[in-house]
Amino acid sequence: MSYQVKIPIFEGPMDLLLHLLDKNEVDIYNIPIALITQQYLEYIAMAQEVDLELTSEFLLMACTLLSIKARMLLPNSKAAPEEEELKDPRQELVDKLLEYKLYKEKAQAFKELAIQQGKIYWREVDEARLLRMFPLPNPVGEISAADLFSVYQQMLRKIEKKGEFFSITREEMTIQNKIALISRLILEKPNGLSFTKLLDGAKSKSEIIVIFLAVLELTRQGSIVLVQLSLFSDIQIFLKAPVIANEKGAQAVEHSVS
Amino acid sequence: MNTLFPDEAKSIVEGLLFVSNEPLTPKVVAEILERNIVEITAVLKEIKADCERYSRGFCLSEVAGGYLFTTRSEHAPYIEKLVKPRLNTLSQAALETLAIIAYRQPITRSEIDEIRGVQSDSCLNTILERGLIEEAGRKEAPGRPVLFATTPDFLKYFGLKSLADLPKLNS
Amino acid sequence: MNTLFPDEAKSIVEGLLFVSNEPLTPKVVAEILERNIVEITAVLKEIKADCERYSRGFCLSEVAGGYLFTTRSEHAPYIEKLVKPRLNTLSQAALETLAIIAYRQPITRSEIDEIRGVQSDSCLNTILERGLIEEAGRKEAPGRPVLFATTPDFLKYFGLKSLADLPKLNS
Repeated sequence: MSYQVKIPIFEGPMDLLLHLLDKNEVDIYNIPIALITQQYLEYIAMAQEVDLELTSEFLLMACTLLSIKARMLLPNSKAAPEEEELKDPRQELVDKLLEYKLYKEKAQAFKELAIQQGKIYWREVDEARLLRMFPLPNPVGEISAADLFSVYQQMLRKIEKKGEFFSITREEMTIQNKIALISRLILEKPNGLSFTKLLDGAKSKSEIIVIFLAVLELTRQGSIVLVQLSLFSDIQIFLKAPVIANEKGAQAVEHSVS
Repeated sequence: MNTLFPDEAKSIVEGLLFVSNEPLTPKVVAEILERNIVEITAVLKEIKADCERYSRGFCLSEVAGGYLFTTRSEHAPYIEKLVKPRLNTLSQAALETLAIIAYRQPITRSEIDEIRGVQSDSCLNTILERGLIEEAGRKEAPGRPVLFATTPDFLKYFGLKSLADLPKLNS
Repeated sequence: MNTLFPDEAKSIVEGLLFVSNEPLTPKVVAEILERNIVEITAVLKEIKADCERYSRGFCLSEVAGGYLFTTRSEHAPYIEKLVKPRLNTLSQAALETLAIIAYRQPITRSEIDEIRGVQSDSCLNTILERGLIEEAGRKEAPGRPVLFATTPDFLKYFGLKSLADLPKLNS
């Protein structure tokens, strides 16, 4: 499917939030949380509509915004004015946004420096000519075959590490991939897949949220049923209808990650 | 060697700068000429002034703690007809990551992620591979995470004399 | 471009000579500046005279029909002190490139780049110039890329009888 809709791409949730604050010309110290949350969620919905899968951090921030909004709605009747200010549920977010904004601006300053410096060239020293002027008995000096070997080993290790990193971000951290994973596991467990066990494998808070959202999405699609036999007992997941795994979504992610 | 005339010293220093593609520190030059650093620094300043006075085709830039002959930015359109233009291909994300490291070094990956609100692994790899940052020991914290710091090439890339020369943070 | 003042033209030509490692012909310079060869030759002669008049650290030599900035032979003892330590070792990047070639030979440039994650052109030049590697035919693949392998001198410098003597993985 080729959507021609162009939506802006953001570096992350902080970048998106700063854009929204800027667009609405609002004071960062007094964020209209309801408005910003609404626009934030609209962006996410729009991104999903054009198959632009967002990283889990965007969803984590959506949860944070909703939670701040909820806390803002609670009446804080007894709090004294000074405490009230201390207890502003937005404070932590504001601090983080201010810090991020600072470095984002510095990144811009660096970009300008790099452009300036990019117009400056230095001599590439002609090593061959120097070697002809000052011939050496051994141009590798003190370097031994053992050094060569250890450098080679280090490189092989680095490549392995990089491989691990890609497998984590590419395969595990998107809702579409979690849907695919759950639908595979559920076929293996016709008698019910334990929700707790499903979360056990998660390596980070973000991953738990992505799994959770994947389960919600499958429920919404009517593909699975959640059953809890008694209060506080484990939730079991059962297959209800064939899972509609959106392959396109999964592919879009690979592009956005790399 | 202690009988060098001032002009002779200047000529030799120019020759040394000419065969160096990394910034030369006054200390290294002083050792080679067997003179003291104060004298050598004066000679370097004079060469720098000469380049301006005679509007030479190159200037002496103070970068990454040393001195380096470089072309003039206003000549870039001509120079680029002769040499392959350098590309400034750092992404916004890589620049953000680099800015955080520059001002907060040494810093761990998770501290960077915390500030940016997203994972920075691939940006970190990019700038590590370009030699703009390097590992700088480990933090005395659970898991002993790797600390990152900027390199002299970082200063050269952005044309900075030293870290004290970074654009000021007005927080 | 035809409104360049004489001093400006001189400065630009100096800049071009400065970044060039090959002799520059008046023709090439004339094309870059969009001026005629006679004018440019006069500018080159003037730069050459300047180098002598101000006893600069380098001079403009006429070689192979072109002009090239070169160091002064009387400065050789000082230049040697600066460059010997540099020539007598390999940078980390060059060492990495050499290690890959030693263990994976024969190998193409793009295969090396793939392993290192960065372009290796300048490292390849360094170790080629030092006689540590050489071209070893072409790979039967699209574009028929050049293959690189280590030289007999490589074995000599590292004190190895044959490639089989290289330290092995899991040994």
